[in-house]
Amino acid sequence: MSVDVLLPSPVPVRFVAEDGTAVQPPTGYQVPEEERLLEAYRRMVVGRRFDRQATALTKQGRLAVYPSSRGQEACQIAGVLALREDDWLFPTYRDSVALVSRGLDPVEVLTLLRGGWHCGYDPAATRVAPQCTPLATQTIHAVGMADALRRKNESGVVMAFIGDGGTSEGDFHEALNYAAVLHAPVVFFVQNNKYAISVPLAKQSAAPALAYKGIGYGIRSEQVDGNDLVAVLSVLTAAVEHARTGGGPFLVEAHTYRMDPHTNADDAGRYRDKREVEQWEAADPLARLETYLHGRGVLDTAAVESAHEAAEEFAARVRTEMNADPKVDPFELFEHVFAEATPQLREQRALLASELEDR
Amino acid sequence: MSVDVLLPSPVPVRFVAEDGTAVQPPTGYQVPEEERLLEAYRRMVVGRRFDRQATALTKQGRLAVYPSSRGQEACQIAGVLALREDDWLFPTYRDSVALVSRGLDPVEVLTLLRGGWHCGYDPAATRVAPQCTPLATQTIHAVGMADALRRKNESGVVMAFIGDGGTSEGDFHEALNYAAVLHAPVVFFVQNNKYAISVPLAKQSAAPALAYKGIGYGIRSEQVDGNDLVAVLSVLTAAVEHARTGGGPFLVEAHTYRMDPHTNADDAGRYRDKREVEQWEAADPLARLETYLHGRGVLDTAAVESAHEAAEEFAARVRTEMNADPKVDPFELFEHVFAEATPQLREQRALLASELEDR
Amino acid sequence: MTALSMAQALNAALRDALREDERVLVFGEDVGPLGGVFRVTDGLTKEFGEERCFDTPLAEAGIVGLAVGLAMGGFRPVIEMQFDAFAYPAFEQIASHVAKLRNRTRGRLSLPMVIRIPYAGGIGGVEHHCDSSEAYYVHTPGLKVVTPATADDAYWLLRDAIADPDPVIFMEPKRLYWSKGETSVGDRRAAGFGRAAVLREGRDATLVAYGPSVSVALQAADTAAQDGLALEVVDLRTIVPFDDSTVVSSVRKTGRCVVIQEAQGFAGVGAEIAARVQERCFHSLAAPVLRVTGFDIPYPPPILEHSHLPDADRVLDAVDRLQFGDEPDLAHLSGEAS
Amino acid sequence: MTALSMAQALNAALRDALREDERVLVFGEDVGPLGGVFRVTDGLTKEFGEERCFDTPLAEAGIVGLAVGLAMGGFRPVIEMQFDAFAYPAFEQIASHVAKLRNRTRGRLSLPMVIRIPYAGGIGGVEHHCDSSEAYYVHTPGLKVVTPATADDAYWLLRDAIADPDPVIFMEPKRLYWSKGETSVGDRRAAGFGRAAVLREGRDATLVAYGPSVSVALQAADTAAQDGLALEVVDLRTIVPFDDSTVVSSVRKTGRCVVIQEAQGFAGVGAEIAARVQERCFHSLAAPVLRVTGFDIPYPPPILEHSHLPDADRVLDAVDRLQFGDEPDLAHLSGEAS
Ligand SMILES: Cc1ncc(C[n+]2csc(CCOP(=O)(O)OP(=O)(O)O)c2C)c(N)n1
Ligand SMILES: Cc1ncc(C[n+]2csc(CCOP(=O)(O)OP(=O)(O)O)c2C)c(N)n1
Ligand SMILES: [Mg+2]
Ligand SMILES: [Mg+2]
Repeated sequence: MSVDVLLPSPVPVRFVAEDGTAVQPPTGYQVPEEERLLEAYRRMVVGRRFDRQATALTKQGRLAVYPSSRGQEACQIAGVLALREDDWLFPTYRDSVALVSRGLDPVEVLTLLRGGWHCGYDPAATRVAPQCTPLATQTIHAVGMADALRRKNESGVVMAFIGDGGTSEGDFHEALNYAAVLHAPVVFFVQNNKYAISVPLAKQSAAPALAYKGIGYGIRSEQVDGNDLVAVLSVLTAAVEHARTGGGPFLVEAHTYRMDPHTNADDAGRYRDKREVEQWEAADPLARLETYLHGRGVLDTAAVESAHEAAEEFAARVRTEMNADPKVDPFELFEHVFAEATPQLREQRALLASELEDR
Repeated sequence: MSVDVLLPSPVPVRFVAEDGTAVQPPTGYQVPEEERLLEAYRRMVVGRRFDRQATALTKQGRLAVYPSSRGQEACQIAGVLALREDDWLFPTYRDSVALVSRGLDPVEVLTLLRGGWHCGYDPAATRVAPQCTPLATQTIHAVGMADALRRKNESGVVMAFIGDGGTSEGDFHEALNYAAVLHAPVVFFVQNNKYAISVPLAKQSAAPALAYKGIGYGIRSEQVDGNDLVAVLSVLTAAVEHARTGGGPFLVEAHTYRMDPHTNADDAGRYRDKREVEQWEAADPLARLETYLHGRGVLDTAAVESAHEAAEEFAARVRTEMNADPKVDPFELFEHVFAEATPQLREQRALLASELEDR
Repeated sequence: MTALSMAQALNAALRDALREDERVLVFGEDVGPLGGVFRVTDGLTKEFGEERCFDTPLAEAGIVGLAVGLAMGGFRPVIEMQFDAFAYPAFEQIASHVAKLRNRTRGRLSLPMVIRIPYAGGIGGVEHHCDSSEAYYVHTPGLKVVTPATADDAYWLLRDAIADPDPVIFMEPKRLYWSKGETSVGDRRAAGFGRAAVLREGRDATLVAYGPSVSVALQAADTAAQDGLALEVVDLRTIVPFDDSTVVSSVRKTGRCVVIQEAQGFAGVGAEIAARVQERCFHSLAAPVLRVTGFDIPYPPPILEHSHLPDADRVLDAVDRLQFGDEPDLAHLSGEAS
Repeated sequence: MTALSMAQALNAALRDALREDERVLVFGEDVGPLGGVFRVTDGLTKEFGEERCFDTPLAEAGIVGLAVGLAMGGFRPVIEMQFDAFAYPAFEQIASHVAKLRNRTRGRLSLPMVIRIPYAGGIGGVEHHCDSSEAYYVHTPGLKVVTPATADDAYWLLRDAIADPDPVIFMEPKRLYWSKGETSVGDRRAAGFGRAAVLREGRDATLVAYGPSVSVALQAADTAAQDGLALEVVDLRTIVPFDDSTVVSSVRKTGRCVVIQEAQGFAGVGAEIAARVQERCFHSLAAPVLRVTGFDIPYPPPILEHSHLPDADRVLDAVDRLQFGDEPDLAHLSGEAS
């Protein structure tokens, strides 16, 4: 295997500069079709609005906790747009925007963070694994699923999302290696948002870029400007195509930034400078795409407005539906431990029943 | 950090061809001084003899199990010669030859494999960590020790040995990353002997070479012909120097071959071809060094003979000393669990005492 | 009925499962051409090909995580951890995923998978090769935990485990791999999944054991019989689910109970059994439920393992303390710690 | 005496240890400038610099393994696992190295290190943030396992743990982080390491609890007092080593015992306590030792946690079953499983 083909571009792939103007396009990647870019734009607008709504719901006590992806919308949306319906997605807790963009019910997506149940949607029906909290563990599952699809001669591929911090876990290493050895149709998508809670990238890794991890497994790799939707979508589309056509796994690192604190409960002032955040405002992925599409004359004011209307509608629906108190039957505690409750669990269920009767 | 400086040589570094003739020396590395090469030769002869003796002891029931390093002597000896006395070594179960070459008492080294105690030598006094069985776990300890040396302003460095199979474990990944982020004075030395028990390298990794893992952590890396003592010693010496002078960690992969089965209990015929083994006979590190030194006119028959005599003497001593039955007081069971036995352990000790009295 | 060693019985179970259900996959370290370090997977790659039985890279979290993904994708992985202590790197995958996926997804996903773990000592193995790790798994809700003591149970419990809709930790007492026993392949004699077995009846006291300790219990019962004591021996077979009814009816009958477990005692399975038995049989008990276990020490080197392992003598010492006479004998507890 | 929250008391203990012993190092995920997600390490990097208190890359086996190496090298690491379930990736390092290094080397190496683990539930946390994982550690020989229930104990047990020559798993009941209590910093009132504390005296029955369950026990005792029942409450403080003498003398006095544990019950610490108590107090017991525990289920979502967690009512229900009347009441065990 040639070494060069495995190395990422020495600088992140970029199609659009921060000011929304096109740059010299990188070789080997296609600009996505306009219709896809417009669709991405609409989804980014809705996604950002949803994210803001979710953060607001934490203040109203309707969500226990919410990890925002504000600033990472290019990654969230491109990740979803690069996939087909029969592909699988393995997301983390931070990827709720991606999930609603894939069409999952927002209340079902927020069920975990609202405390209603650990996973509110149907992973089998949606082909979206439960949002994963134990960092990097999902990347191995993604390899297993990819191998399952291959075994069943299905043409689906798998995309596993992971953060910069998560790449430090041993499980990520094992996943990359298994993927390479099994030649599994899986794309690892690292959203390098520069922080793992409070820990900045410089304390996380001394690598020239995280994408340079690929070659150590024999995996094709790329790094991309994660706030340039055009670039992320282009590279992820190529990576998915590579995996789908039997090329094996692919590792993509997107350089982006977490604009909000880790979650609503976090106090980012303790570990990062306001100015750093302000600088990243200038790299905002949504504004950038909007200017770019305006500049290419494919986005008009009406389209912008209608996107925002759709977003408001969506947010209103989320607000209303999240306003109802979730209800769960306490006996469900015992129902999903095993396919059939053990005698011990039946006994414990009876104990709870007698407690509930007494009170 | 420049990317190129992190990548290993595209082909393994080599000074001496299989037939013992010198090849065009690679740039950036020095031929070690003749006296060191002669010392290496003598140690390889003794090491190989010790290894053969240990395997023989398994047949006589004097050792429970022995993992031979026959064929890997260039690695075993160069690893030790590259270190100073105040450096630390973190070996695996396969590195007994390295340990006796460092001057550890052979019976103490074999205590683990003879079943006498888990570690027979004094790690603090010898600066050799217990031979490690849980694969790759020792590589993180090595990083911690390297960081400890740095904190104490000691000039020692740490070398961690690991096999090709062990590189697949998550702990290896975490160790490399921690070493790079902490800029720890540690050298990771991968003896790629092509097998992890029965699993060949091709099923272990799809990387162009394991040394390509370094760049993904920002670690300088090199690959070397592991059966060319001159090359291994030269590269390891440079790596150790790099770590000692504040350059941070270094990853070295040596391509070698495990000539014997995994251990005496293994049946290598089940998974590899005799012809493969025979081919590697031609690459024998000891014969190669001998021819090379002969060719350079620095090794004469007397020196060869005296090396073999020393080896025979050493083997005889090992035989004799291993012929005595090891004795361990059963109450030692309770002595090293904690610094001071808990009440529970004292109670259990009393139970054992009464059992031993009764019988 | 054929006389098979436990390793052969397990091999037969894997073979039959692979034959009958194409969703079954076998993988792990060295399970392919080598046939596993204990030869439990001997010949499977040859018969079923690399697609069905294969070697993985050397990473246990990887093996378990891969199995999770494959099971989510409709397969039935039967994976091997090479030795007890080498399953620890997979502990997060087991505790946070294998055990919980059904629960997390309200039953929309399930993980019909088996994790085979050779465990416990008695074979002169060096450190990290002899841990009795069953308590870690039985304490983790969502896992079923099984351990056979006979070749026949090995075959049928493994078939049951593979057919089970939930993840099963299948603990194989490695020192029994080479023990031969009649095996009812094709014509089931073994008890059902979740049932304990009364291997020997007796009226004077009940010995509860599982896995490697069952033969110790039987040996103790043999010896006691010579002294006129009739000990009943219960083999748990499955620890989760636990067969309370078999254990409880035995102890209610005998009024005395000794629990035997090779693992270090503190908070082990034996503690659970003792706690359950006294909860459920208190008024039938003539003496406390006693435990005979390994010591609370790291597994010792081979030269000392016989001092550590519970043997029939240690069991009989406990039986002696079951107050068959008039006076409660608590001498063994009179130390400083009580 | 100052009123400190438990988090503040722990912070003070770390600060004082860092001041007094320069070998002490504090590290883990987010323990630096952020001060830890529970602020237990607040201000330490500022006061002692990055060399003494620092953030590591995100890898728990790495954190523990690094600590092992540093402790071998003469330091005294005090490390934080961010949450209970996020210590599982380090399980191999803990079970195969931390617990065993002294033993493996016949005492030539030792590992004076502390692993702090915020654990258990009751704070409305989402999955993987509320596990009660103490049983995994107490069952692993070579580890001491400690859990405070008061701010004062938090301070002193942590000081003791850091000074201990052996590795200590320091389990912090996260729901108590914000509970204030008098703390005798500088003027020790807390009991010694390895001693349980009788927090409330009573003659009718003994409640044995630890960590997050101690306040549940005290609450139950309060309520029972109104019904004229005097319950004695024992707080274990250290699970390993276990203070048999305090527990045994209490139960020998009261003749009845309920063990309370938040963790899932099966093979938990409560099983060990019940087993020990009946072994040692059999002839003093008027009723079986009963256990009040969480159910054998994965920790539930916040909306259901109150149904899962043992509360004073569940404890009092158990006390009711301690056969203060004449008839043994085994109704709770009459289900199909007994
Ligand atoms: C195994 C494990 N360790 C620790 C945590 C606690 N934790 C949750 S999120 C987080 C930071 C993750 O950072 P990154 O991977 O960069 O993802 P991001 O949150 O930035 O999207 C940590 C430490 C966890 N969830 N899992
Ligand atoms: C964590 C762990 N898993 C499995 C094993 C069992 N095991 C012992 S040696 C070995 C192969 C190791 O191969 P490699 O790292 O290449 O070293 P080599 O034996 O070839 O020197 C295996 C799987 C182990 N010791 N530790
Ligand atoms: Mg991040
Ligand atoms: Mg190898």
